Amino acid sequence: MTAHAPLLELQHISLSFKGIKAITDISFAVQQGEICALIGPNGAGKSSLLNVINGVYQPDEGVISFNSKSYSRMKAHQAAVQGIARTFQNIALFKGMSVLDNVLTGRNLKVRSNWLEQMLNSGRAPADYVSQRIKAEEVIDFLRINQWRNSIVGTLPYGLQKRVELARALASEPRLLLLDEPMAGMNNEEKAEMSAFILDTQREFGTTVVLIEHDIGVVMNLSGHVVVLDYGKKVGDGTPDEVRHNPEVIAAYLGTKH
Amino acid sequence: MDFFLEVLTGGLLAGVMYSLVAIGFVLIYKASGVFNFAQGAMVLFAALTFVSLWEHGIPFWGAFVMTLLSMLALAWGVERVVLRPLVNRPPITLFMATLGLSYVIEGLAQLLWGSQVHGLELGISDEPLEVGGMLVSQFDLFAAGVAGVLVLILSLLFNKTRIGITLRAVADDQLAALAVGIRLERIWMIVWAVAGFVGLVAGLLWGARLGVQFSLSLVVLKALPVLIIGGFTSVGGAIVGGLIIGASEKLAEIYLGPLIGGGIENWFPYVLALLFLLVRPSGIFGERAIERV
Amino acid sequence: MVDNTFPHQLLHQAATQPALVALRHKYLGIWHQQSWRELSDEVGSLARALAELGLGQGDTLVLLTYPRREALLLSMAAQWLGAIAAPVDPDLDKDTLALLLSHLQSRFVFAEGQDQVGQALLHGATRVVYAEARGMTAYSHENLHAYIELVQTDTKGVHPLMAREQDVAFALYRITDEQQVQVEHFRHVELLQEGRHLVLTERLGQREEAFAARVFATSGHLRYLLSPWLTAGFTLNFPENIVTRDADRRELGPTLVVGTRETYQRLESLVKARLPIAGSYVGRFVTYALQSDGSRFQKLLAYWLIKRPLKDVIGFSHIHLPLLIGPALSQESLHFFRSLGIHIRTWDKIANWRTLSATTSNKLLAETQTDSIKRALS
Amino acid sequence: MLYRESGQFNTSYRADQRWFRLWQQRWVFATWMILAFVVVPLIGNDYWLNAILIPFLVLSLAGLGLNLLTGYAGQISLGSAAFMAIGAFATYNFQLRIEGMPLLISLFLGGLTAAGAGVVFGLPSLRIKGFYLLVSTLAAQFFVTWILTQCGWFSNYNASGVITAPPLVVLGQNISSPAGRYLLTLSVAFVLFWLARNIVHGELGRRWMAVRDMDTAAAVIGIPILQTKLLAFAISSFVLGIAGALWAFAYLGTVEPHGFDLSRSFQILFIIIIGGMGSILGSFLGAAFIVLLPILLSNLSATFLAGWVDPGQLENLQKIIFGALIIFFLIKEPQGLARLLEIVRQRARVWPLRF
Repeated sequence: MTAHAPLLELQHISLSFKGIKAITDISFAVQQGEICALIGPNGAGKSSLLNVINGVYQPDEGVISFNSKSYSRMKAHQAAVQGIARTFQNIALFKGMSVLDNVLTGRNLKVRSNWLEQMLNSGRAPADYVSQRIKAEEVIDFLRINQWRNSIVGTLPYGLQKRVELARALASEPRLLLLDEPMAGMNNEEKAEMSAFILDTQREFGTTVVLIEHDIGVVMNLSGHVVVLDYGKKVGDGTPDEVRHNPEVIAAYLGTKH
Repeated sequence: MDFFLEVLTGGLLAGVMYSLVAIGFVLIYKASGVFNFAQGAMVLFAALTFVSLWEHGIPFWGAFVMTLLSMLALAWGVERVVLRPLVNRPPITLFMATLGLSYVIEGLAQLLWGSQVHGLELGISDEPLEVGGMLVSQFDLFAAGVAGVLVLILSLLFNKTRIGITLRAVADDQLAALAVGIRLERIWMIVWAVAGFVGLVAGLLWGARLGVQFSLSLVVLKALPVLIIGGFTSVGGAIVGGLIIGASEKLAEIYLGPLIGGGIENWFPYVLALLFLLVRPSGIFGERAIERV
Repeated sequence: MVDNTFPHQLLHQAATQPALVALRHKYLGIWHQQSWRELSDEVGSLARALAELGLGQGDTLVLLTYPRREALLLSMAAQWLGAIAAPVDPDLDKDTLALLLSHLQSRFVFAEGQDQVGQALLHGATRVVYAEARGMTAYSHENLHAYIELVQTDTKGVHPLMAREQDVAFALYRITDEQQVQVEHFRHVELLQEGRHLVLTERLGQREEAFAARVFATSGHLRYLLSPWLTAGFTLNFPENIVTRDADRRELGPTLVVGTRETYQRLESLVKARLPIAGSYVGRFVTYALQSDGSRFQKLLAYWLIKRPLKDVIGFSHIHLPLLIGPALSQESLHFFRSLGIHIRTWDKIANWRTLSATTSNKLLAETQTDSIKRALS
Repeated sequence: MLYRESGQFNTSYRADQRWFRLWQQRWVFATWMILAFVVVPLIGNDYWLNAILIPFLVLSLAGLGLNLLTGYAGQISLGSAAFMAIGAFATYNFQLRIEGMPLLISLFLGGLTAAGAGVVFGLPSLRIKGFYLLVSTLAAQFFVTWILTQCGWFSNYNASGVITAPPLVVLGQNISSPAGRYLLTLSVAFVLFWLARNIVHGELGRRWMAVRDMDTAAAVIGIPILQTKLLAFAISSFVLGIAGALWAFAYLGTVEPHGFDLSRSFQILFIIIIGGMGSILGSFLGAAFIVLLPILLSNLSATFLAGWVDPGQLENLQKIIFGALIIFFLIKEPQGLARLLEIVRQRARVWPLRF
């Protein structure tokens, strides 16, 4: 085990909607540079947990530590500034914008020029645009979406949109990447491609990844750490092998058919 | 103090009139998610049609039924020409379509019946009546009574009839309603027709109050803050909202008006609604949706 | 007098027209240009770096890559040292590739990315240069060298130019149906002669814009694209990648396209699939306009409304020489392109130009070059 | 393509960011500019300048203002006319109350005043969304017209709240002639369109569209929502304010608060629906449509319906036609004339192929 402090640590997180508990007292830690998978049946609270991590929802109880700083309430904007990026289960791209523009928005926190400079196209704006553009283009190249650079995102097929969304998240050069079902609705070939992209991201940039995925095969191949949720509670936490042999997990998840 | 109560009562009763317009609006929003800006134009259309028919010597109930039929035709037309082609479009698009629709209906009403002001005498005296030591307008009482009856009819319609139940199903979950074989187009048409009926009633009362003229279509602007306070989806909310707006508007006019100058009833309800919104972003009775991402 | 090798030609161009654009490639959304001077400097430092890695006379540098400028530059750097460049198509199936690589037994491989590096290491390569850094952190191999590193090693002196005109410049390998490896060798002098002949016959100057989606695909590309490029000194353009080639060709508007039968067939079917539906008004108009035996008016109409715009859409607006190499196109396809005003020229190794002596062609070349320089200046 | 774009490629990101990528486009644009700046003032008669071109330019400017807010940043507004009114009255007062104030500076300050009001009425937009936001803009609409009428100071105590434009002087030149007012409007419009174009193609424009398309996702990637929305309100109101001032000064000459009532707000909304939401060019197309259609209709009816329809009815007919057109556009082409033009351009790019 590593001696470093974990990059992300959840301590006793609970969340409820209108009195219905979505997450109950969940704690786990994600080490720097690992790929951690959240698995569990539908409604187990996986997405809600991601939403808590990056500040879309505020937990009722519990503390989130990220990068050695503790937060009891994280705001979405604050999470982004801290270097947490994510993709969504139902693609949340900016549908009316081009692929390039979507990826460029991912870099909005890196922009140094202000709107007056942009408006007059002077001062820091031109050089700033070029440097953001290069970074965005590098991500586009990395995810091999060059040929759709100027296409409007809403017109692209589903699998590609998933990739564009990953590109937008990567453009922010995140420390922690949260992926909510990045391979949902994909065929095996697309899944393999997406897995490769995720692995490459982790290797190339040292990005820590937390992902939700239903395809157990993919999860076992991709991640070094698996956390299993069921009815908002944690029922398993460990390496894929440990989790595979955990009787509670087998009962809660692997044993049931979907 | 008595004066205050009198103003308050007058305001509350006037508020019922606002509610009348707002109810038609809520019906449509509930069943089809359309923010119907044309509700005011429908009020105008109904009132103008009725009054013109009546002036042409057709008896009251005859004119009433004929107007009702024309509202039905209007609902049918709206469903065919506007709603059906725009199905599954974003709500904002539908809203703007109703803006266009309000232009068409207003233009049509005046093209058919002319744009002069018609008086409308329903035979209810506007003499004040003394109730418990306060002077209350007889007409306002009548209007409140009509509104009460209307709400009663509507709630019976919604809760007891088959149509009402399917309607509620549609309001709850359009997809599920489709899945069990409910024909949305028909529901929409019915809702628009009912809203037309409510518009007719509102048109008669407002017309009797203000005279039947173009400015009737502007009552929609009065209804908007009512909706904001009451919530878009609640008939009860529309009533309560109307009462709140009516009362506070009158009180503000009397007590605030002299301080800052008259004519504040145009914007005061909006500022009030805005304050409400800042506290409760979905109105008093509106359902607050949990954002799912 | 220029020595008859690729690297010599390169140096010659760098000396005579240092600032003209030699290479242009699309990368990260824009076109990057490299002048002859910059190009020869880069090849020079690559040669020195390769020499330090141990590449020498008679060795083979395997290029396991899709066509890209790094591969082209490395092949010239290898030739600089008297070594042979051997392009291998990475799309070959696993077994064929394994057979080929184990037959080659080369220590030196340029591998495009992670996949190719893996294959190269598997088959005994000990000096691997790669272009794409993605996934390379997975290998902590001391035999791996990033292309960027090779270029960046500061140039202290140039490695002597070892290339001789009788050296083999390129070796193309293929596997027969009987699983036999066949090799074809191409010497500098031979390639350059053929290229030079094309330059003279087709009067290619240094203002040509050549577009190459697949530079190493066939021997024809070596003869009629790379060799003319170095002799005439025009610009060679690479698309962003193979899937964007049509859009990139359109942006660029090349004057010289070197394609195989497949290239043109692909283009033809692409156009045909997108032409207006035959029965529609526009469709009928197109058919009417393209009838070759039309009246003058019809021809005028056809030119301005159909042919000229259509040529622009497929990026053939400025085309001066659409060249077909290798197997011939069907009459039908040739006719189709002709009806658009694109007259495809076929070149293959069968012409009787061998009677021309190398010296005369050199002299002629010098003349055309001065011609084109004059034209460029005026 | 009927014009040839092959061979025009970019070797730098600066070049890729240009207004017009092709020399043909640049050439067409230059021709238009020469026409607008040189030819029209020379040959345009007073009717054309006064009744068509000046209102067209002012309305396209107003359309632009609303388009920035609604089309780009996705915040629907029915209060555009209020901000125009603020711009007009503020400019008037800057001219009136500060001795020797140059007209252009007053215009700018008038725009800034409108921008300030825009921020105030935009503040609720953080908490309330969609239709509910309409209330805020309607509150602005009614409140502003009320206070301008109520408070005599704004109109220098004119009995009916009417303000009258002072003689228009720019750089010592009296430009009160139709051609002068036209050139003033055109120049201001040119500058504002240029700035707006830079904004929407820059980082701020991307943020606006991100907030418009999916505000939760925008917040998650770190876009400061409130700041982005408020900038949209401010910049939009700035443009609207200047449009209002030009409406009062360069077009009408005198104006009262009710000249900026709710129906003006609707008119501007219609401009962007018809012209195209989220399109700079759309603001022009929509304004041209809105200015020309009534003229066309009255000319048509004068020729064909003379004696059949009385002039009073013509207004109603116009209303019906406008309303029907709005519905038609929303059904057939929700992105308006600009989108139609874009489709034509896309088709032309691949002509004679289909795609």
